[in-house]
Parts: sequence; structure tokens; C-alpha cells
Amino acid sequence: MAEKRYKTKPLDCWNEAKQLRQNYYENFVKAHEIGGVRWAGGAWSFSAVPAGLGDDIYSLTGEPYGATVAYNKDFAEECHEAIEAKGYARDLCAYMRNYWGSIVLNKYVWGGEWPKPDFLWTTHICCSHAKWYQVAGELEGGIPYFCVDVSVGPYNEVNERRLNYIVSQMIDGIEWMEKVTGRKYDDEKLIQAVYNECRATSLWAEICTLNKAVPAPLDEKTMYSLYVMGTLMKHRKECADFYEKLRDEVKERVANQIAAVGNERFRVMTDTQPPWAFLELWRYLQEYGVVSIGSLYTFGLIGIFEVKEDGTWGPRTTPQEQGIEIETREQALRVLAEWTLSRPEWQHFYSPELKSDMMKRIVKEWHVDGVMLHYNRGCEGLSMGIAENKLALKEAGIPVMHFEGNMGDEREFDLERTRAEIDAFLEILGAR
Amino acid sequence: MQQNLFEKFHEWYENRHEYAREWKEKTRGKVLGYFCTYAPEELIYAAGVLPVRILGSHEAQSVTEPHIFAMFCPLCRDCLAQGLQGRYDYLDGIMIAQCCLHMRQAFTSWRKHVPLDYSYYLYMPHGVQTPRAYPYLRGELADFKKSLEEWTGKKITDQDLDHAIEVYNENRHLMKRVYEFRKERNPKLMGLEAMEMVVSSQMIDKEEHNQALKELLKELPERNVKREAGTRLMILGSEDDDTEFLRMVESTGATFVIEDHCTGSRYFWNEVVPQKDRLSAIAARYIDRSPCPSKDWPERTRLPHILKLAKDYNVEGALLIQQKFCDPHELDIPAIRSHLEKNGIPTYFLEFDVTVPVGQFKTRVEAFLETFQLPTDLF
Amino acid sequence: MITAGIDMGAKNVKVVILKDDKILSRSLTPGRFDQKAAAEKAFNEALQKAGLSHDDIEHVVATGAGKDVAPYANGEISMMGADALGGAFLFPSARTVIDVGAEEGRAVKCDEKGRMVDFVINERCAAGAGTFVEAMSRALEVKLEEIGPLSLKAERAVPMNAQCTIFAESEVVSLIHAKTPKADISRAIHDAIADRIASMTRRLGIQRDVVLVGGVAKNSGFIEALKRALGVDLLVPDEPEFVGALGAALSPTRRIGECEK
Amino acid sequence: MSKEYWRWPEYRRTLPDKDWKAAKIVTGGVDIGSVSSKAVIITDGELYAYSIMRTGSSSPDSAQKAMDWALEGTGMKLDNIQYTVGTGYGRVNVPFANRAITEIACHARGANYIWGPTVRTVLDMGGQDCKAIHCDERGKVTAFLMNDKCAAGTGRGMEVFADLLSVPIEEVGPMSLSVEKEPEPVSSTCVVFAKSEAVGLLRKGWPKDMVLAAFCSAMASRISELLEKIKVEKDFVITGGIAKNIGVVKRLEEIIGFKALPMKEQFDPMIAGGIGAALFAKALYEREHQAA
Repeated sequence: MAEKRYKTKPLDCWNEAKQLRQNYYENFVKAHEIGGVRWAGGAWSFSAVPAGLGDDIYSLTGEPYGATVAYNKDFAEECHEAIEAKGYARDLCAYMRNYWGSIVLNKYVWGGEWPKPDFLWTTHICCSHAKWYQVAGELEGGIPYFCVDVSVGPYNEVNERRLNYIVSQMIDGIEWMEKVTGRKYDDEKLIQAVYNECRATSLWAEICTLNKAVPAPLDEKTMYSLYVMGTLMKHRKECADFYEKLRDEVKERVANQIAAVGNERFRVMTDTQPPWAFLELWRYLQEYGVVSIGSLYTFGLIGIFEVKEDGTWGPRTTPQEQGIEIETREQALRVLAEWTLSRPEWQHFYSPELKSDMMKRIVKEWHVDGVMLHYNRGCEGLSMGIAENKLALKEAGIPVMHFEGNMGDEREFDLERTRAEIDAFLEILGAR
Repeated sequence: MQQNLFEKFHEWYENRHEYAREWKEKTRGKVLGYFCTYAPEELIYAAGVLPVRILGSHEAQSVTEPHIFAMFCPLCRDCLAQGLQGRYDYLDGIMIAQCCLHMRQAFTSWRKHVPLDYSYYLYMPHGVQTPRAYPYLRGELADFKKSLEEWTGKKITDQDLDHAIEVYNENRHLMKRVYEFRKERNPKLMGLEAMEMVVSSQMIDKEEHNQALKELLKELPERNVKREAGTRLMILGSEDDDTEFLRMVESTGATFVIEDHCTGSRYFWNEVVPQKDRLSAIAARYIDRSPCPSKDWPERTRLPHILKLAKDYNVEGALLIQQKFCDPHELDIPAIRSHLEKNGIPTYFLEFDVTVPVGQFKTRVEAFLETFQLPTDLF
Repeated sequence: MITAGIDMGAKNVKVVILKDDKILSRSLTPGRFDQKAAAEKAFNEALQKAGLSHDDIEHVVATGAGKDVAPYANGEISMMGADALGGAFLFPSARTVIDVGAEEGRAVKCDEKGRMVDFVINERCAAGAGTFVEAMSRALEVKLEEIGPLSLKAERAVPMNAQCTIFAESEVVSLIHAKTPKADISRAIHDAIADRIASMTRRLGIQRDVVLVGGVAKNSGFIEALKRALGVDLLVPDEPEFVGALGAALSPTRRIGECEK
Repeated sequence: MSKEYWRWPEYRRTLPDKDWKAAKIVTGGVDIGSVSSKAVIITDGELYAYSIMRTGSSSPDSAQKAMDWALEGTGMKLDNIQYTVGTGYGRVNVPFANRAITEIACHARGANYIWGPTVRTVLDMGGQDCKAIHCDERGKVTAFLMNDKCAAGTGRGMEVFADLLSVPIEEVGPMSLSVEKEPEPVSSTCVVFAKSEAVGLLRKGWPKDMVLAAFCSAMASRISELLEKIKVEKDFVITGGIAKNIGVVKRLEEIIGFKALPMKEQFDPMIAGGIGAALFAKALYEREHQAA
């Protein structure tokens, strides 16, 4: 056991985070009571777009929902069996199966019946996303469904044509939304939502950047419960406001050397979604003074970064900070598309090298001693190219291990074995 | 055994690498390997480059272990293995037309670990059902054309494009005519022969292939088929060029009369409809082709297409095969099965790996066939 | 300094007693269920052979699957860490140590001091471990100790498609039905597991010299198969199943692993 | 290997007070599985004699041995059998068979004969595979699913466990039911890992019956997955060796929510396939002779 070196204390805005999350899931259920509209789609979807339909629009994003189910082992297993009985393979995306299972069982993970959305709105980022909601619609007995194809290549190759392809689809999507909801679309609300999203995602990047400090003000286990806000409502004001508050608190922790883990001796980073039902492993690491400062996943799924003058990563400057006035629907959608394509946790869909370089950057700038890759059988999207990432990190002389598992299906996780692998890795790090 | 009109295709299929090497010798031209049949071959062909589809060899191997995590499909690993083992050492370059995540990894790892002087990633859209895809892909094709011109140092003229389109359309047209003979009560060709015909067309100069097809079409009508057709089967699902499996099934009193595979009808079913702007015409062809499941959304256009094939070819039963871990097909198969069953076509599902346990599969296939073949008076 | 290493393996418990890097004694006791009792037996046997008493031992370090329940232990080290230390101790030129035990295959990369720098454990599949050979020898109706030598008599290499143990069992049955000579089948069996181990090791990158340890390293058929699969020569110690215990016994002087916890 | 606990009893049986000489048609069914071989003789469509033994390394020999044993003491010779159908893994390696039919068709046919026309779902748990079969009132297969990827849910899986725990295989079921409280099923689906998991439990000091219970319920839920996929319908029956394992059967019945029809005393569930084969043999014989 490593001795305590730094003072530490829990986050002040912890409860607010919990409250926000709870409201989100409750509001979705209650939406119809107040005459509101429900839509469902991926956490990666352009959630700012439906915001133009009014202030009473509530969403349910599939991945965080699937993760919540995963956390609840028994319900997860129920979901898997229900959907396998429908003939779907057990190696498909675990979040997707948790989500489908809830529909089939007509059970909401927060209790009560499954709240059927009014329409489905998502983006096709991996082989599963468009099909996820295609099947979901079928299981729901038919729901209007629109999916935006965003597979135009990595950010460093974005051009007008590629942006136009996405923007023009969203323009069609808005007309479609008006039809299926019978509502008039308000561009002003869209513009506000886009501002919110840029602000929120830039703030999260700033919070992650603060974690470069030694000792780390945040550990990844905590970050999981904080970045989730961005996966639920990155386009909403309350999300941006919360991140602002959190940013200030984390700044203060850095100033006063308040650590997430009092006995921090070694810093690691992970990769891909964790096996949600086994977060105890992160606590196990802490027994040896090892803190996970985050991952490309916790940083870059929500956080939008840019390279600063000194060549290091920091929060991307928002349009409003640049004094850009968004005036039209078309312009708002263009800003949104361009901003979204710069998402770090997106580039690897086109080449593992782009991801390896970002990972090496994190290792350097966040003072990481070793990397623990979760070979995640539950998500082929984020596991894509992960073996090449491992090779690249090794080549760079960075200690790296991988452990196999599944973010949402505990049947594919072996705790004993993973412990044994982690023990060995701790020995390599010199932590034991 | 019936007189073998398909020997040529079989040889091409078996000796794909020798063919490509000789082609290079002969023409001094470049050879470009491509992943996935969304590759706009017309452009490559117009550039005077031989497009060759990269496929696996169905042998157990262990060289891809460090590069692709085991949760990805056997095909992408088998393909990469070919590159890492130098089996395609004659390639001057590789390209991919964006498709599933699995194949993309075979491409990116190949690009990184196998020395090449050219590689190209074409951002083929997935949203083939949105009209916005046409102008977008047209633009992407223009970029690809430019890149090819820089690589070969040769301008691709409209004449070049017209010629390529003509050759490719003719190939599609001829193969469709051959497929007509699979509709007969006692089909003039077996599934294995059809598969080798189509896959060989993905590996050799289409003009040569067209010649062979014309020869074939002269004799095919007269071909006297001694063997009984047995049960008329359809086969569909993931990439499939598993000759051992097809042979096994057709040795148990059944004939594959049609398939929906990218190694079969899906590859050549629709032609380029000429337009003034050649690139738009080519773009439209690849957007409108019968899709891979990874691009078949929000509507399921594959269902009516597959059912129509089944009806046109008078199919009695369908084998659905899927490469292990092939998510796109795993996401379609339940819907396809229930659609076919609803329409009175029994189905049976099999999961494929790099090599298939023919022994075990034989029992299943035979049992499936027995449900058609065992005379009712035995019960 | 006198130290002891206890390797609580899945099938046998192995103990090595060491004095200033000299091996004083070894002892092995089968212990599938009551590992603790087996360990006590092995430990005391080893003491006896070395003519020592428990108090003479400064450090007792446990490793292996059941290291948590090891008696006497006042320290522990991971199986991979122990393999590296033990392998490099026996063969200083070792940079890769492959350990194939009853239920697991592992590979470790180490530096000249025997410090582990990277490792890999094979996927959750028995096809890459000793149990596979056991199961196959039963399917083949050949004694376990005979199957290795038998495979060396093989005329040709038959491909073995199945990866899962049970899958493979039925394949062996069908090979038998196909009248394939038992020697050829045994070779196919060893090739299959060797391929598994080889592809696992490739994930590390094969760096010479390569040392093979663990119970299966006593199987001549497997050694040949693995050489073929890796395309490199293999160094195999005389008592390969003791290398883990040896590494554990070495760890206190090398300051690796948890001691005096 | 010391005592082989996994070995189930091999035996033969002639049904009482039957005179085969009086029979018009005598046919045989030989089911060569990967683990067990069964030979069945029927006279005028009635079960007459059968044998069950372990499959050796050569199918033809196993077929011969099984049939010889079934004939033993009946005074019947192989030549007295007018038509034989081979089935099971080694179906094409039965030297004296007139035709081969898959075990899937044969099990459905056999179950229909043993339990009657109300049977709709047949679960056959063989040595190295597990089949869920749907059939109509005549015992004709309408759909089937097969798991031969994973030993969890196969006879071999159970044998491995009996062996591991040194419990004679016939006692596994009853012993697994002797627990007061049902434990969590072992989590690993792979038998080999379920095995190491079980070893872990034993090390933790779990009694054997608890470990067996944990394994039997894991196996039951594994099998139920197959049944759920094919949508199990009444009447439901179980053939193959596992039908004799009350520990798995009871748990399986709990999961799927209804009972399997009870075993019939004179019909060992292991011979359903052989019976089906022999019945097909009779039908085929008659067919050919009408034709002639």
C-alpha cells in the first residue's frame, strides 16, 4: 500500500451532477405530460438540431442509457437474453443490445415502462449506429427515423464538399422534423443550442486539460460521472453552465494541490469505454498509488480540443469567443458540423495513426507512466485499430498493457484474469 | 462430370496472383488492389490500371494477431494476412472504398505495414438512400480521378471513361445473361461455377473476361447437364468465396441457383446508366447498386430485392451465411430470415470462419435438405 | 540469503528453495483442490531435501493462479514476472519467455536483468494450454505421455480447423473416421496449440533468445511444433515446470513484486 | 487417469416376450455419435432390442460392435435385418447400412414414436452438440438449431465435470439437487473455464454438491438459450444422455417454465435417434418393395 502524500476531498458539485443526470432521465419520461416531444438517438448525434423544435424537446441518448443498464448486471442480462431470443447475435454492440432489450421487455432502467420516443434522430458513425435505430424503430413497431451520414473522413481532410454533404442532410432533417412533429422550426433556438454545445464541449476539454496537473485533481472514475452530462445534453445551457462551475472548482483544486487520489505515485491512462460493472478495478489501482488521469475516450468523446501556440492541447476556441455571429440556419449547421468533425474520438475511424498520435500526446502532456487498453468486445467502433495503437505506443517506448472485456456484457469479462494482468503491469511500472 | 465450360474461370480463380504478374509483364501497367466491391473500378480501369480485389486464402494463420483485435471478422484478418505474407507483392498500390469498420482495418494495417508506392482511401458515403450522396460522391470520385492521374502520370479522358464504362457494363450484362441459365428447371451451371465466374471477374482484365463469357454463352445453351438439380437453394450473407463449402453442399443433392453476395449477384447486378457527366453516372451506379447491409438504412431495401431474386430463380430454401463477428450482416439476418419465412421460403443459418468445419456443417445442411427431400410417406 | 518460491499452479504446486542464487531443492505436489495442503507438503518436502527448517528461510514468495492462498508466503509476484526472472536466470540470453501450463499460455518479454518489460496471456480459450493436449489424447485414445513422441512420427501436416477444445475433439474424431494415422493427428493437435501460442507471442514481437517453460515444455511434440510455428529455436530448461517457482524465489533479491506486505 | 467417473454404463437390452421370427419386417437403426454408439432393432415397427456403448476410434468397428451386442442372445443374425439406416456423426461409416439419414431427422422421428404425435419440440443433448428440433405431428422436422461450438450444454461438458469432481456421472444430477440454497451459476460459458472456475470454488471450500448445482444451472441456462431461440412449444421432450440428468432437466424446466414429458421406462432416451433410424429403415424397406 502506498502512503498518502496529498490532501484530497470530494467534489463540491458532485450532487449537482447526480441531480442533473436524474432530471434528464425523468424529464424524458414526463415529456408527454407537459405536451413535449421525445426523441432518441446516439450520444454522437447532432442533438442541437431537434432543439429548434421548442424548449419542451427531450432526448434519450442510447450509449449512456446502455451504460446505465450495464451497470445493473441483472437487468443487462435480462436485456441480452431477450434480444438474443429475437435472433440477434451476442457479439453485437452491448449498449445497443441493452437498449433493444429494454424495448422488448418494455422496461425502463429507471423503473416503469419503456418510454417510447416520438422520433429517432442519429448519426452513422460506425457500422452499428444507423442499424441500431433502424432495428429499434422496428422493435418499437415503427417510429419516424432520420439518420445523418457523417463518414466524410478525418478532420484534417475536411473540405467544403464534405461539410456540405453533412449540412445538406441536416437541412433535409429539419424539414423532416417539422413534418413528423407538426411543429414550426425556430432557427434562433438552433443557434443558441449550437452556441451551448460549443461552449460545453470546449469547457469539458478545459477541465480535462487541468488534469495535466500533478497531483491530478480528477481521477477517471470520477470523470466518468461528469463527462456523461455531455453525452446526454451537450447542446443544453444547463450542461454548459454545469461544466463552467466544475471548471472553476477543478481550477481551485489544482491551485491548492488537492488530489483525486491522495497517494498518487503513478499516472496511467486507459482506452475505450470501461467494463462498467467492474469499476472496482480503478479503485484497485489506487491501492497502489496508481491514478488513471483519463483517456482519449473520457477526454475526446465530448471534449473538443485544439493545439495551442505552445504546441500543447487545450480547449478549442468557441465561435462566440472568436466573435462569430451565427445568423442563419445554414450557418449554424455548418458551424455545428465543422465543430463536431474535430472531435478527437472520431478520427480513428479513418486511421489508427491519428489516434496513436493523440494518445502519445496525452501520455506526454498529462505525464502518463503507462497505458491500459481495454480491448472492448462490446464496442467495435472504439476498439477499431486498438491493436495498432498498442504497437505504436510500444514503439514509442511507453509501457502498455491490454485487458479484454466488454463495456456492457459482463459475460465477457474475467475479473480474476484481469487482476492477474494488472498485477503484472503494476510490477512493470514498479508500483509493486 | 459434365464438360467443363468453366475451366477458364476456375483457373483464373485459382491462379489469380500468377495472372496479375503476367499481366504486369505483358502490359508494363500498374496493378491496384482494392478492398470491398464499392471500389469504382471504372475509374481505375480508365487509368490503364488493373483493379484486383483483395480476398483471403482460407488458411489458418497467426500473423494478423498483433494488428487486428480478435473481435473483428475473419475476412478482414484473412485479407490482411495475404498482405503481410507477401502474397500480393506485385501490387503497386491499394485502395478502399469506405465500407465496414472491419475491412477498413485490413486496409489501414496493410497501408502501414506493407511497403507500397500508392494508397487511397475513398470516402464512399454510407447514406446511399439520401439524394445528397450523388453530388458528394461525384466530388469524391473527381478527387480519386485526380489522384490516379498524378500517380500514373496519365490524364483520364472522357473517352477512357466511356470505354471503361462500356467494358464494365458489358461484363455485368454478360454475367447476367449467364445467370439466366440458373433459372432453368435443371440449371446449366452450379453455384460453385457461378461463384468462380464472378470472383474471377474481380481479378482479371474485364475485356479478357468478357471474351471468355462470350465463348461460354455460345456453348452454355447446349450444355447437357446430367446431374439432378436437387433442392434449389439460395445463399446469401457476408462475403463468401468458400469453394469447399459450396462444393460440399452441392455434393449433397442441392444446387445453388442464386445468391446475394458481393462475390455474386450483388457485385454486378446493376449497370452504369450513361449521363453526360461521366463521374455522375459512375457515382450513381455505386449509390444505386444492391447495397451491403452497412449501407442499407434507413429503409431495408435488401428485403424486397432478395425476395425477388428468390422468386425469379424459383428458390426452395435459403442458406444464410455470415462471417463470424460481421456486424453489418448480423444486423440484417434476423429481418431477412423472417421476411423469407413469411413468404414461404425456409431458411437455415450458418456462421463462417476463415475455415469452416465442413464435417459439422454437412450434418446441418443435410438435415436442412432432408426437410425438403425425405419423402412424406416415410412418416 | 535463503529464499523460497511457491508456484500455486492450476494442477501442481511447485516449490524451489534458493541460497544466494543456488538452487538447494525442488519439490512438486499435485493439488487441484486443496492447494494449501499441497503447498504445505511441497514446501516441507523441499525444506527436508535442503536440510533446512522454516526459520532458515528469509523470504517465501508465492506466485501462480492460487498465490492468494499460499501458506508461509510473506510476498508475492505475478506469474509473468516470475517467468521472466526464472527464465532469464537459467538462460541470461533470454529476452522472451513462453510459459505453457495446464490451463494457460503466457509470454513475457524481459531485459538482461530478467525484469519483465511486456507480457501477454492467451485468450480465454483452452486450445492454447495443456488441458487441450490432455483432452485430445483422450479423444485419440493415446496415453498423455505418448502423444508427444507419437506426433514426431507424423508423415504429413494435417490442418486442424477447430480452435475450441471440444470443437477440436469432434474434429479429431472425424479425422479418425477419415482413417488419418494417429501420428498425423497428434501432430495436427500439437500444431494447433503451437499456432495459438505462436500468434499470442507475436503480439509481443518475438525477440531472441526464446525460452520455453511450464509443464507442456516437457512434451517433445509440442516443442517441435512451436519451433515450426515461431521459426526460431527454443531453449528449454531441464525442469521447465519449476521456472515460475524459481522466479518467485529470485524476486526478493531482485526487488520485484510485493515483499513483506 | 485413475477411475473414470465420466463413464456412463454401457448396456444392452432385449424387450421381453417378443418373438422376432414371427415378425414380417425386421429393421435396424445405428446411431454413431461422437461419444456413444447405439444400435436399435425393431420388428414390425416395435422396439425389440438395443445396445448403448462408447464410440471407439473407428466408426465402422463401433457400428459393428454395437449391432453385434444388440443381437447378442436374440438368436438373430445381421442377415435377418432387412434394412438398416445409419445416423449420427459416423452415419456414413456404418458398413452394413443401406442408407444414412441425419440424427436431426432421426431424433424427431424417434421422439414422435416414443412420446406420440403431440411432441413439437425435441431437445437432444448429444456428446458434443446440442440440438433443439421442431417437428410436426408425424415427427417430421420443421426447424432446428444446433450448438456444436461450445461444450457447455453438451454431454462431454457434463463428463468433464463428473471427472473433475470425482462424482460418478449418474450421481451428478441428484447430488446437484441436494443443496439447500441454489448457488449462482458458474459464469464462464466455456467448459474449460467453467472447470477452472469450479476449481476456484472448491478451493474456496464449496462442497461438491454446491459446485455441481452451479454447473448444472449454468448448463441449463446455456441450453435454454437454444430453446428460446427456436421458441420451445409443448409437448416438449428431451432425448440423449442428459435426459437422465435430473439436475439439469429440473433447472431447465424452471427456466423455460414448463415440464418435459417424463421418460418412458422401456425407452432409454439415448436411443431415440436409433429408433428413428430403424423406423425410417422400415418405411424405406416397404417403399422399395412396393416399388418392386
